Formats: sequence, structure tokens, C-alpha cells
Amino acid sequence: MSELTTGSFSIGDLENVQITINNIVGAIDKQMEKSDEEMGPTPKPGVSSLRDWDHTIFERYNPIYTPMCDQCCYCTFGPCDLSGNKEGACGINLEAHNAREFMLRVMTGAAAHSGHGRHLLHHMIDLYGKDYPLDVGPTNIIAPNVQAVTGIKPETLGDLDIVLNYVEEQLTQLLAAVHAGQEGAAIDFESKAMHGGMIDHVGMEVSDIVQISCLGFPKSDANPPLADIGMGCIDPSKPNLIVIGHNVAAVTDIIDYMEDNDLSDKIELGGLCCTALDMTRYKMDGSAEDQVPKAKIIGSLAKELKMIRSGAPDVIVVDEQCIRADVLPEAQKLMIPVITTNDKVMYGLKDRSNDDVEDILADLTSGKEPGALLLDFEKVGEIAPRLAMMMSEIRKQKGIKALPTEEELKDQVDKCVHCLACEIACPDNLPISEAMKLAKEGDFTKFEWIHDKCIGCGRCEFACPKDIDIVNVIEKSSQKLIRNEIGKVRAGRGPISDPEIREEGVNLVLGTTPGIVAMVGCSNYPDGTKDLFDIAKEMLQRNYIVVVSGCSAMDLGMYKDEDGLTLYEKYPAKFKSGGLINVGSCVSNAHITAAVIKVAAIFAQKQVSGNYEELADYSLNRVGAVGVAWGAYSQKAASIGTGCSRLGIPVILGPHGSKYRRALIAKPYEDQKWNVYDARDGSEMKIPAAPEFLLTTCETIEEMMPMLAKSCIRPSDNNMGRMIKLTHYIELSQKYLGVMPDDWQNYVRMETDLPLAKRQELLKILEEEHGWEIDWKRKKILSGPVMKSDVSAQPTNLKRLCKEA
Amino acid sequence: MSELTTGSFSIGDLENVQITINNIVGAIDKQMEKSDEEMGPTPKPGVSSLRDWDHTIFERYNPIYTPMCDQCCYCTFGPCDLSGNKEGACGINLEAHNAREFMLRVMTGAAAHSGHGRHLLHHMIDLYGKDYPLDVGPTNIIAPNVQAVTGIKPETLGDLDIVLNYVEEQLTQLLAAVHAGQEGAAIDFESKAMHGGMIDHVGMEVSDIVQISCLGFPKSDANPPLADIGMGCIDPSKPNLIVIGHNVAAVTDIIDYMEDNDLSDKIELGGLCCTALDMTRYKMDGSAEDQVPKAKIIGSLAKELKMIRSGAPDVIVVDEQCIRADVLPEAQKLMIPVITTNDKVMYGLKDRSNDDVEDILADLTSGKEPGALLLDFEKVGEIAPRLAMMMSEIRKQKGIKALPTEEELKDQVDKCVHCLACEIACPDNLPISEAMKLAKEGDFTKFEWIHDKCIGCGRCEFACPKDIDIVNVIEKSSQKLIRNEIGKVRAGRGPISDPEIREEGVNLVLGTTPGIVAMVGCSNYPDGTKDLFDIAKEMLQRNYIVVVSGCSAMDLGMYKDEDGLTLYEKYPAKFKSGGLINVGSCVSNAHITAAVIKVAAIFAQKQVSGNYEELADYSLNRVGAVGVAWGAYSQKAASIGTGCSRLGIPVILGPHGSKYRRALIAKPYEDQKWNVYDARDGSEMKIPAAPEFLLTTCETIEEMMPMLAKSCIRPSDNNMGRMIKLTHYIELSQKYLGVMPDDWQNYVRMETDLPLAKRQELLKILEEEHGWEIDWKRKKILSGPVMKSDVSAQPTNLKRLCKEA
Amino acid sequence: MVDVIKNTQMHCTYGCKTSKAVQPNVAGKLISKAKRPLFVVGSQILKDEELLKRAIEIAKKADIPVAATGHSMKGFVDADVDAKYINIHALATYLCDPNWTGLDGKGQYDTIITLGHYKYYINQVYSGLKNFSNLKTISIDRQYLQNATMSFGNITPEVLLEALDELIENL
Amino acid sequence: MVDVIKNTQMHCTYGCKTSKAVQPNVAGKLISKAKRPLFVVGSQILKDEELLKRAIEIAKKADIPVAATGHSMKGFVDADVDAKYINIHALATYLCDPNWTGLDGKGQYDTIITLGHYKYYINQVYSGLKNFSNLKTISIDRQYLQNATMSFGNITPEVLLEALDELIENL
Repeated sequence: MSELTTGSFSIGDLENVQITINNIVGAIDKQMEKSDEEMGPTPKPGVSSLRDWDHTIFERYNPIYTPMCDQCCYCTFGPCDLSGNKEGACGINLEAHNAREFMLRVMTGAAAHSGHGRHLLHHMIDLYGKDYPLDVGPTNIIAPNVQAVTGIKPETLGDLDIVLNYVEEQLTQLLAAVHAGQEGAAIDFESKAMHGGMIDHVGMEVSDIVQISCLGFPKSDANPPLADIGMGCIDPSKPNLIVIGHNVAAVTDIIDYMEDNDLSDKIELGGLCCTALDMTRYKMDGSAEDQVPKAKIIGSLAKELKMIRSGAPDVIVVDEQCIRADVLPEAQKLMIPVITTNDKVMYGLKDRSNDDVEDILADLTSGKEPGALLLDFEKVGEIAPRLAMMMSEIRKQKGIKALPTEEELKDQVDKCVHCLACEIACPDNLPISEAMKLAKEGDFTKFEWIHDKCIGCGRCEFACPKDIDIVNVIEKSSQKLIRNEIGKVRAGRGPISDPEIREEGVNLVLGTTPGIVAMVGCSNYPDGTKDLFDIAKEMLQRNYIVVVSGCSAMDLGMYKDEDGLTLYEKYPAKFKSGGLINVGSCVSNAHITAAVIKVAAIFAQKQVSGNYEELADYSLNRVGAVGVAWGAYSQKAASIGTGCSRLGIPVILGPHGSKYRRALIAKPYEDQKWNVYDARDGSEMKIPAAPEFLLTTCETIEEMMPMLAKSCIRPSDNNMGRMIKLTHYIELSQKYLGVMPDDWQNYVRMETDLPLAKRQELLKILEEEHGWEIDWKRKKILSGPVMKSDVSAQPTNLKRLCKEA
Repeated sequence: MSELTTGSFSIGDLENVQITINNIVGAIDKQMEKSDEEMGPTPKPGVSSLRDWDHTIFERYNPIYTPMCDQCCYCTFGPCDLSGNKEGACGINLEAHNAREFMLRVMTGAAAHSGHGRHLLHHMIDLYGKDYPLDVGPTNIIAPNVQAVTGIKPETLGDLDIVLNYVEEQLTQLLAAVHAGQEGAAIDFESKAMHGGMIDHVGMEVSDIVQISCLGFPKSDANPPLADIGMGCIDPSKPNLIVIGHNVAAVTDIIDYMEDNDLSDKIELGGLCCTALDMTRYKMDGSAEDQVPKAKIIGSLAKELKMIRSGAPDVIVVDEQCIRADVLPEAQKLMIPVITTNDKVMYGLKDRSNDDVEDILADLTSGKEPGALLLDFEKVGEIAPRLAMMMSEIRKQKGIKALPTEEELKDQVDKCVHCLACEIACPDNLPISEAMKLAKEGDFTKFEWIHDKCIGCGRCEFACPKDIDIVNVIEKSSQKLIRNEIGKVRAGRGPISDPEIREEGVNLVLGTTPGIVAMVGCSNYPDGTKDLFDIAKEMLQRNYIVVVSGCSAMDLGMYKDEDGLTLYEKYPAKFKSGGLINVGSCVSNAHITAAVIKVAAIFAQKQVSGNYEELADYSLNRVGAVGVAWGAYSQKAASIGTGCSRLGIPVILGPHGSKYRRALIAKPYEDQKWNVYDARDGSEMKIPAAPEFLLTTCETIEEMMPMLAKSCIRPSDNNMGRMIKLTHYIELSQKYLGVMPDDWQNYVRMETDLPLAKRQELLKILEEEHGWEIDWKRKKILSGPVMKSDVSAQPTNLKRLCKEA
Repeated sequence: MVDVIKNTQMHCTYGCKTSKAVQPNVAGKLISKAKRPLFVVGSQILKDEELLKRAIEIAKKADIPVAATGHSMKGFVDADVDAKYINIHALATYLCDPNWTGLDGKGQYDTIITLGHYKYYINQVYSGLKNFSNLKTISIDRQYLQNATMSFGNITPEVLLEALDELIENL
Repeated sequence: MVDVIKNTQMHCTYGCKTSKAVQPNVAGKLISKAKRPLFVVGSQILKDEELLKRAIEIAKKADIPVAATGHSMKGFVDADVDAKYINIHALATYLCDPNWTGLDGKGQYDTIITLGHYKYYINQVYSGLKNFSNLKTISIDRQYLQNATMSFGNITPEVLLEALDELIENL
């Protein structure tokens, strides 16, 4: 059988038959026909298709609102004061409006990722054609999220086109729902937010699959190379070419041009944000000796202003997402030309895409133009490195000075009148005034201390009535520290492979691997970047699987343990108990939900295509995974987290996360909510109140440690699994809170659930404090637990999956 | 030549050849190949493709910001205080953030329209197939906006699928740009807002074309029938079935069921908002005697709460957009079941789409459920009328009481302590306290007066510390008035036909028809609904073409002139000087921009496909059209207006429009900004400072009258045209402001521009007050004007369109 | 006693810069002291003759030019004041432009006094001026306008007349 | 003199309900008077021993239970107060639920006093309580929290200690 592929064609002797076919046998139909598996009930779900599942979730996990503002100013009936849950002019109340606000953040994040994916896809189809095959490593499920949601099993770039059409249609429908009037029920805005979150994982997955397949990224590589990270790893003596953003498309042209023109050693190519991570993945699927990262990672968004203020960059290239809006004016002050390469960020610069390269270089080197918009990546590839070489010379000659001298520093510090305006303006209320006091006495250690906690936002400077360049003061005071900011990060490895899932799935579902802790999100940490290291270290030592991505993946590599090693150097990059995996950049987060889907598919033989609800139900009841977005700041973090919520994966955010306006928190004291069905016969069974939330926040990492352990408990744990999880829960609570948790007994089903070493002691507590009956001879619990232990039970929230009793 | 169309197929003797084609010869390629015309430079423009045009516009028309709030709360770095144009944590300043806020409103509106279009298209393709031909009346340009933007000339429903894919991709890209970080330049958010506005007209056009083609709507009918309008036209003695929203799809099933079951006379079918307008267009393309409107129009969004509170509805069916968020709780109080039919509005109701009709009826009539979500329109068609019949009986038997009795009214009024809380809460600060004072004395005329001005939002009730049901007090006080609220509105006629354009185009471009005044937008009028009538009456008497749509089209029909006739009855529905045209519902607004595009295409032979910039340039310089959105409240109004801005059509909003946050206002005193090129030779020519804005607001209709006249002045006016326009400008200023305008002389190029009747007098003023030289013998201006009159000049803002000098 | 309440700036959840409430006598003195004031009067003035009378009196006594917005010009046609019609959104645009030379060509203004507008409309106009100009703005209308530099509070129409009389006394 | 400034509610451009600034002595008396108060203490308390000392003193003297949020529990382990760990977001959830019976099973609380939290975090928690509960909330921390019912203003760490001492005196 011959199969025609993309391109114009004529058919043998039927040349005068004009065949015009409008999407009859499109990729989706083809896939659906070809697929061996049956299709689940909801391929390409619309806005309301999975609403019943959402309502099931919300029945237990209450949407909890913490509004950022008591009013609505969406339409010109307003602004409307909604305080006290009043109704506005259109009839909406504060609860529903906040649900809508949250939904808007989620869909903004989803749009950012899928817009990014669309851009990459257009670009790669231009370069390689629609038939270019997808390849992400050893798997039969190339795109678990895509397949679970849309029912499509993509094989080529062209197949992803249809997936994105679907994503874009859904996002348009969701955005339409933002319009004034319309929905009145918070719960239905919530369901739409869930839809947006799920869609986000489809968009992310498309984005990363495209770049993994086309750009030679590691393909489920369990041992990817290490890359340098930190402001200290950039050599200031070389011309510095700095890229910022999330979309590596244009940067690959720069790397290629540098290699082709022997500039790789002559120019320091550094990156900030996910573009940086993806630069280190570029052309990494070859042999081990070819796996040399093509660039250095400077750090996350929090380092952008500091990096520019350092004066080190000779050229800045930006693409999209998480780029400071003031890059151009900040760079301009230090004569750093800025090249914008994406319609998301154009900074008002002239579009030079169709101009002559030499003309552009002339205008930028002369300072006639502060930057240029270049949508032609080949030109970017040539101009950026050449410009870096040229500007390096020019800026040296002009003696461009960035940070204050020692003397200027002293002058700046002396200007402070300790009015506290900076501290009130600081998102973290850092003790700048106190540091100024000490600095006046010549002690800059407090500023060094602040440096790690400071997210480099610059709000303090706008608040200062004395016009002190506070960010510069912090940075100048921390020069020694910054010079030593050199770490290691493992290049993003991409998806978890099928063999890895096959090996580890059983441990996860039975609980003998205590859980997956996925550390994602941004750099808005409440207490500095070291928090991440502390969390990962603790959980890795306890044999949790730790998965990281994006900003978290970067910042984690900035610290070394007592052996002088980063955690990346210490722990294997394999998906197994005690493994530390960097999946990649922000869009690689899809591989985390994908892994959960794969556990259901491979270990439990669940159907994937169009079967989202059943997969989510499986995940909620059986896969002990928990997400941590400790420094979450962006709308993308909101959408990633919400995608996890719909898939039944609990997520903990740092305290700033409360500003997303809503959490999903259950009430452990509502007994009737903690029941599921046993799929074997449809009977109801009691389950432990874990996870206690699907999205929540907490104050400190110390508080979070036991929360993490508790959040990995699932109804499907076997006794060994439950024992392991309880051990960690109790130990972490004692270690970090100084007390036994007051609810540990609620998770005990029988004596073998109890940690072996403490069994005696715990049985005693159960007897004395909780009135359980113990058979001390056999060390058996006779009565007490409300849950029974039955490892062959099949917990589910979905009645339809149950066999008739 | 034989052409295959949609459907499965096999080819003669090649049966064992499997042909799998992924969008090779899609509709767009087909269209592009088939088209006789060449393609313009920007088919399917991306976010930045028309940026240069936008920047050209902004060079003269400054984006002016009036923030609703000084802070940004988009991400969890915030909230950030941006007051005084400070930068927030991501580096964005207040100007750029406000541009982003505006952009978000625009894209929300665009999404609402195109989401609506997508929904309709899916539904109609389900019913009629992809090959169903489009038919909107006599035209060669079925979809001017679609064609100008995308380059596609759609002929079938299926062709529109590709158009919406494009729209959805663009909206996703725009939404992605809302994400934190990224763009720093207000002007580039502005350009994106323009993109969203343009896209909106594509989405609206698709929506209306689909329903015109499939639902038997009038097709460019220059004499469509009149329909009843007003709360007074509903017969309360019959069962009342009330529909609210914008998407008529489900309602057509209701109408069909009622006709098939002889219920049309037994049930009063009334509608609120654009669904109501579209009900009166349903099945209206037959012979004249068949043109009987199938339903009555109650009114706009402003009447929703009042209509529900009246207790008249026995069943409420809602679809999408502009529906009060509190319909369910309000209806529930009066035992009115609510049927939701669209995923935009689900009110938390159970999805009963797959349930048995009788079961649903039982649950709703018994009050077991307050309503139902029904996404199956056939079921809606049957259930809604049957339920209305049943509920009418039940509600009568239960003696459901809605408005207060006379006695209760007195009690309510007596409770008032005149604290002014209601007035402060009222979006229009209406004098409720004063009305209460009078009402206590038995005089309810002030409440009658308030009734027309009140937009029925209910904010006063939430503010009242005495829990007075103020809306009920207003409504009860105005019962006599409301009973007489009976008007006429002409059913929406759809697009302007090619023959009409052919006849009228020359008058518009030369200015001898003084201009088009398009009255669009919502019901958020600053001073009541009568404003619209006054504007239209004045401009129609002056031979302007008045085009209306949506809420404006409704409210205009509520008033009668001294002859007891509505303006619809008095003025012809033809596109010619002095014509009053109702194009239809909200999505029909696309026909207004379409008419402008058609003037360029038909009268000036401009290429349409993918040629947006040139068309916009033509419109800005030559077509004297102005939009009025006097009661604009919604995000859709923002997107419609912004689509006009990009196409060079000025729009005036009522004072509430200032809450959209930004206007586009030029400075007439900046001489250098008022130049264009003469396309004949590329030379520069001075032009008058009109339009002085592309989007602005004004205080009162009295102020607006002369603004309208001035806004219709264009460089291309011939002397006769200029004379006519100046006459109206001067007369309207004198009539409504009491003075001559102080800038009329700036528009004079030569003596023949001066109104004949006043020429002598005006020449004198020019000589005495402005120092112009006059040859009194010949009554000629010798010197003075800065502009020259040259009717064959070809004004353009685009250098590329000029012939070499 | 420790004073812990003096610094209660609502730092940034709801915006920080809000209008200072001002009494009529103070407002009167401030208007008199302004170097280059402009009295911006809106159409609502026409709904109350007493109000119009006072507006004219203020313009005359303080000898300040009037920007007649909306159609308020009708009220000034035969009053002996220096009034010119201008659209208020356009006016606000020009007021933020250092190059504008005013209604009389003599240069930009430094103080704006407003009366006779829709509350929601003038508050938006003020929002632009607050954030994008250095103008001092004084609302002497009957609603508290938080985006002005200074403003009367929410008062009844009757109290407004009294207040304006007091203001006029202090000019 | 006509008083035109007493009613300056910022009606609804920026929200209307904001915290009343409160002095320590008043706060102390209010706490003493509360029927069912809960003292919610956050982890920041551990960064300053002096602060912790006062927190313990307040709990003891006023005899009120402590909800130890974050990991502040560490500070209360050996102190003789009725302290229990709870996550603050969960606590806020339960506080809005009339069916919750409190940390001790004795019923819902009526007054919340907070100390030792990140400003931005507790202010969000308060935002939920303000809009979706009828609780009285008192912040005795060093930042003005506009979403509380009552709050200290923005003060230095030193002044906070003094203020707490004064509060304790008034218990």
C-alpha cells in the first residue's frame, strides 16, 4: 500500500481530475483510525466535557479565595466594590470574580506556553517540513498529555499542527468566558481554569517535543552532561553575548554561526531564564564526547537586572516570556544594544528584519539606534556575535562604567535616611535599612545576606526618596560572593522513558518508593535560593524521586553540600528512588505529568487516548507525587499547577503563591468527603485525608517538609509503602516542627503500617491517647483504625469504572 | 473538470491506493490560487505584520491613559504600585501596563465574538455540512473583513473553519503577550491591541455570515420588517418564555418546536440582548408576507434585572455574553427555572444534556432543581416551551408575587434614611435619595425619571444599610411607564449590498453625503436611552447615513417623534444619505467596517485580499465615517472600536468609555503631524486636523453633535462636500454649544468650501479675525488657508503607495 | 504611649496616592495663590442655575479662565468670563504635554480646578493627570474624587452650594 | 464652617474596606475582651528571641490558644502554652467554615490575633477572612495590613517590641 505524504501531487492517468480535499482525512482521523487502542470517552474535550470530574474534585477540595483586590474593573459598568462578597453591576460576586481572575492567570500561562509552541512549530516546519518525525527517546507514548487529552498520537511535526489548532480553539473559548456578564458560578469558572491548566500541559508538551525532535536535545537521556551556572561563571574579559527568555529558536542560529565562524571560544555566550537551559540542551543527542554545552547559564529572572547592571553584557538578545520589561532602558544606560527577536517583546524598536546586516550593525555600533527588532533568525545568528565582538571593543574604549566605585558606594549608602520606604516597597520586605546602617559603618555583610534573598526587581529604587540605586548597592556589596557564584546544572534530559516507568511504576503505586517530589516554578522564593537545595537534599536522602525544571533546576545547582558537590553531581539522573532529574525548561514540565500518565498506562495498562478522567482518577488515588513551586511568580506557574490539580497531583506553593488568589484545600474533619469506591464492586471505602489539598501554600520549607511526606500518601499504598511514608512523615515533623504530627494515627490501617523501629512506642500511644485496642502479645491492632488495609482494593472516585456489586 | 468535495471517497480503479493528505490543498490555498486578484502584502498577518501601520497611526494619535487602578496584580511579584508611572517588579511601568490592560479588554471582546462564531460554525457544519454555501445577499465580496485580513474569499461554511483557525491562533498569541515580563513598550502593546481589534471584525463577520447563510436571516434586505420592542409589549397573561444572550442557535430550535406544535400564539416568546435581535431575523429571507418576526424584543442588558424582578418570565433560557451573572439566584426567588445552553454560562447547574426530557421537566417543575444545563438544542427546543406552559400554571397557582404592593412600596420608601450610600454606589450617581424623599410624600415622578436612566445593575441594593429593594422600588414606581414601553425596531438587515455601495460610494468619498454615523455599543448611557434617539434624529435630518446595531438598534426604537413614529418608520433602511440602517446584532457590526472596505474596493477599485493597510489608509483619508458607542460598557465594545481605530475610523464613546483606560487623541496644535503624501507624486500635503481622534470620549450628546460633524471631514472632500460638512459643523456647534466653533477656519481651503448662505459673513470673519486676504469683488480668498484644495489629490499616509515624484 | 498608627500607607494592594480631603476655605486660598490656574467646568453645571451662578462668580472673582467642557459653554455665552469650549479628554491630553501653550497660547497650566462633571468621568480624567503630569488638581464638586490632588468629600447638593459660597469668600 | 471632608470613602475605585489603625493599649483590651480568640503565630517569630518571648507572654497572660503556623511550633515546644501546629492557609479555610469546631473541638473562633508572618502572605490570608467570614482580625505585627479589621502601622522592629510590651500591660 502506498501512502502519499505532504506536497503537491498528481495521480497517474487521472491528471485532469482536480482533487480538492478539505481536511477529510486529516491527521487526527488518520491517527484515530490507525490506532490499535480504543478511544476513551473524551477526545478533544470541550470546555464542559470534563466538568463532572472537576466538580467531583471540588466536592472535596474547596476553592479558597484570597482576593488581591476587592473590586472588579473589567468593564465600564465598574469599577465595582465586591468586598464582603457583594455583587457588582453585572451581578457577579467576589467569589466568582476571583475564580475568573484565577482562570485568567491560568489561561495566560497556557497561552504563553502554547504560543511559544506554535512559534517553534511554525519555525521547525519551515525548516524541516511537516513530515519530520518526532523523536523523544525510547517510548511508545511520544506525547502522553497530547494523547490523553486529544486522542491524537502524533508522529510528525505536521500532526502537532492539529493539536495546536485544538489548543488555540480552547483558549479562545476560555478567553471568551472572561467577558463581562455570563458565568455566575465560581465553580464553573473553576472548571474552566482546570480546563486551561490541562490544555497548558498539552501546549508545553508540544513545545518541548518539537525542540527535542528538531534541535538535537537529549532524548530521555539518563545521564546528560553538566553545564556551568552562575553569574560567576561568565568571563568578563571576553565579549559577552547574553540571551534572555524562553524560546531558543533564534539562539540556535547564534550558536551555529559562532561554531561555523570559530567564535565559540572568543565570545562568552550566556543565558538567563529557560532559553539558557535550552541552550545547554542544543545538539546534545550525539555521542558522549560531543555532549559539550554550547553556552553558560547565568541564572533565572531574578538575576536579569543584576546581570545588566553589572555592565558585563556587550549585546543582549531577548526572545519571549519572563524578560524584564525594562531591559532596553537599563541596557541603554550602559550602551548595550538590545536585539528583540519575537513579537511578544518588541520594545518599540524599529523592525530591521529586511534591512542589510551591515547597515544594522552600523546603526547599533554607532548608537544611532538602541536596538533592533529582527524577526529573521539567520540575521540574528550573524549580527549578535559580530555585534558582541564590536561592542566589546567600543564599550571598553568608551570606558563604560557600571557598578559604583567603592567611593560612590559609600556616598550612596550615606544618603540613606532610614525612612523604611524601600522595605515597604520590597516584595519580601528585606531589611535594607538595617543593611544601610551597617554599611555606613563599613560592614557590608548584611547586603551580602540580602543579595541571595533579593529577587532583583528594583521596586526599592523607585520608592527611595533619596534616589539611592539600591540594587547597585546590593550588587556592589556582594561582588566577592557573585564572583564565586559558580555551580553545575544537569542539562535537561527530556521525558521519562518507558523502560524507566516500567521499572519504577510498581514502587510508586505501592508506595515503596516514598514519592515523587517535583520542584518547578520560578524564582520568587520567600527566603532565598538556598531553600530549594535544602528541600531537595532532604528528600533525596530519604529516597524520594526529585524532579526539577526551569528556574528550580537552575537555582538548585547553585549550592554544594558538605562534600563540595552539587546535588546533580551526587545523585543519578535516573527516574528511580533517590534520583534527581532535570527534565529541562519551563515547557518540559509536561514530562512530569506525562510520567504520571505513563505510570497509569504502562504499569496499570490504562488506556491513554482521550481517557483523561480515568487517568486523573488513577493518579489522584494511586500515584504518590507532589509538586512544589516554591518560588512561583508567573502565570505559567499557575497554569502548570492547575494542570496538576486536574490530574490529581497536589501542589504546594511558597507563600507568595497566595497571591494567585485561590487554593484548593480539603477539610480533613469532613469525614464524609474521604470516601472512594472500590472499583472491584462499587462499594465505598474510607481513605486517609491525604492529599489534604490539590493546591495550597505554606510559610517555610521547614513547614513544607512533613507536608511533602504526607502529600505522598495514597489509598493504594501497601503496608510496606505506608510504613515508609509514615516514617518520613513522623521524622520530618519531629525534625522540623519539633513535635509528632497530631494526625499520624489517622493514616494507620494496621500495625504493619507502623514504622518498625517505633512500632512499640506508637502502639502505646494509640492505646493510651486514642483508645485503640492492642493485642500486645501479637503486637496487633484489634480495633481503632477507620480504614481497612486491602492492597488489592481499587480505589476510584468514578462510579462508572466500578464493576456492578 | 470534476471537483471532489467533503466526504469519504475512493478513486475509480485505484482503490488499493490509500490517499492520505494532510491539508495540502486546503481551502486557503485553493482560494488563493483561484482568485483572479493578486494577493496584497499581508494575508493572514501575524502580530507584528501591521505594526508599521499602527506606529504610523500612533505617531499622530497619541495613546492617552486614564488608569482604572494604579497598581498591577497580574503576577505574584506584585501587587506593584505603579502610580506616577513607576516601574513594577518586572520592570513594567504604568503606561505599558495600562496599554496591556486595554489590550486584554480588546482581546476579551474579540474572543467573545469569535468564540461565538466558532460555536455557531460547529453547530451549522453539524447540521448542514462543510459545503453549505455562504449567501449574504447581492455581493462579490461576501466577507470583506475576512478577505482583507486573511486573503481568503470564503464560499462555504468549511472555508470559514480555516479563517477561525487563524483567528484563534492570533488570539492565543495576543493572550500570550499578556504574560508577566516580556513587552516593555506601551506602543507595542497598543499595536497588539489594534491587532486584536482587527481580528475581532473577522470573528464577528464569520459569526454573522454563518447565521445569515444558515438561518434565513435577511440578506442585505433594504426593507426588512419591523419588530415589537419594549417591556410593555410582552403579554403577561400568556406563559412567558424569555431568552437572554447573544447566540441564537438554541433559540431557533425553540421557535421551530413552537411552530411545529402550534404554540406560537400560546406562548409569549421574548428576548433580551442580541439573541432577541437575532430571533427577529430568523427565517426572514422569504417573501414579504412570510416576514413575520418570530419573537418580541424586550430590550438590552439594562432591562434584564427589571424583567426578572417583574416576575413575568415563566422560564428563562440563557446562552452567552452580556447575561447578568445573578440570573439564577434572582430567578430562583421567583420560582423561574433557568436553562443554560452554552459552556460560557453554566451557573453550576447539573448537566442534563443526556437525560430524559420527562425527567428533566419533572425535576424543574417540582423545584427539585432550580435549572438545568442542556447542551442538546433539540432538547432545549422541546423543554423550554413545554416548561413555560407548565410553569405558567404552577406559578399562578402558587401565587408567585414579584414586585411590592402599593403598601409594601410605601414601607420600603419609608425605611430610607437618606445616607446617600445608594447614590455613591450607583454607577451614574442617580438622585435616589431625592426620589425617596419625594416618594415619601406620594410623588413617584422622580423614580419614573430615574427609571429611564437606571441601567438596572442593582449595586444600590447591596449598598443600602436598610436593605431597601431599590430596583423594585424604581420598577414598581414606573409601572405605568413600563406598560407603555412599546416601540418598533427594524429587523437586522445584514451587510450593505454592492449595488448600494456603487451608488453611494462617490458621495461618501467626495463628501456630498456628509458622513456615516454608526451608533453601536451597549446600554451604559450616561443620561438614559433617549440620548440615542436624539442623536439619530438630528443626524438623519441632516442627511447623514445612520447605521445602528445591537443595543443601540434596540433602544433607538423605544422613542417616537412628534408624528408618533419611531425613526425606523420614518427613515428608509437603505444605505444612502438620510437612511437609517439596522445591520443587526453585536456581531453584525462587522458589516459597518465591511461597508467602508467595500467603498474602497468598489468605488476606488482597491484590491481587498490581504491588503489591509492600504484599505485602512484609504478609509482614514477618504471615507467620512464616525462611530458612536454612547453606552459602551463591554469588552466587545472595546474590541469593535479598536478594530475601527486600525481601519482609520474615528469612534466617540460616552463618558463611561474613559474607563476603558485609553483613548487615541491627536493634538491639532502639532502642525507637523497633519501632513500626508499625495500618491500622485509623493509630495507632502497639509490636511485638516480631522479626525482629531481615533477613539475618544465626550460628556454629553450636545457636545457630541458638532464633534460628529467635524469627525466626518476628510482630506478627499471636494468643495461641495466640504461646504456641506462645514455647514453642519458650524450649525451644530451654534445649536448645542451656543457658539461658533473656534477652529472652523482651519478647515477652509477656498471660498467655495464656505456654506453658501453664510459665505459673506464668514469671509468677513476670516478677514477681520484671522487676517485672511479677501478679494471682495470676486468673493475669493486670496491668502490665508494653509491647505490647498485639489480634488484630484490622492491623500495617503503610506509612502509606498506613491508614484515617484 | 507608643504610637504605632501614624504610618498606615496602604502600600500597594490598592494604590497609594489618593486625594487629600480639603475644606472650602483652604481650597479658595489655594486657587487664589495658583500662578496659572484653569477652571474646568462641566455640563452638569447647567442642571442647576445656582451652581452655574457660583461657577461664574468663581471665574470672575479669582479672574481665572474657564475651560468649558461638554456643552457647559451654553452657560457662559453671555457671562462675562474668559470661557472656551474644549473636550475634556482632549484637554487632559494637552495638559500632560509640556509643549502645549494653553487655551490662550500663554503656556501650560499649573493648577486645575474642576466642577460640574460626572464623578466617574472626571475621576478617570484625574487618573491620567495624577499619573502622567505634575499638575495640582482640586475638585470642588460634591463627590470625593480620589484621583485628584485635593477634593471635597461626598456632600449633598445643598451643602455644595454653601461650600462654594465659603470658597468664594476666601478667594 | 462647612465641613466637606468628613465623608471621603474611596468608594470603589480601589476598594473600600481597609484596616483601622490601632494602638497597642486598645489592641490589648480588645484581645482580653474577646470571647473565643485565637492567637496565630508565624515562623518569623523564631528569628527574634525577644519577639518569641512576648508571643509566649501574650498567650499566657491572655490565656489564649496558639495556632502555630509555619514551623513556629519549634518555639512553643517547651513553652507552657496551648499551641498546635497548623498550616495557615488551611486554618483560614476552616475559619470561614461555620461547621469547624476549632483546634480544640470547642467551636469556631470570633477573633484572630496575628504576629510573626510575612506581610504579603498574612495580608492575603486576611483578604480571604475579610471577604468571606465575619471574624474580627487584629494584626499586631510591624507592618500595616490593610486587609485586617485592625492593625498596627508600619513600625521598626524596636518599636514593635515596645508596642507589644504595652499591649501585654493592657491584657
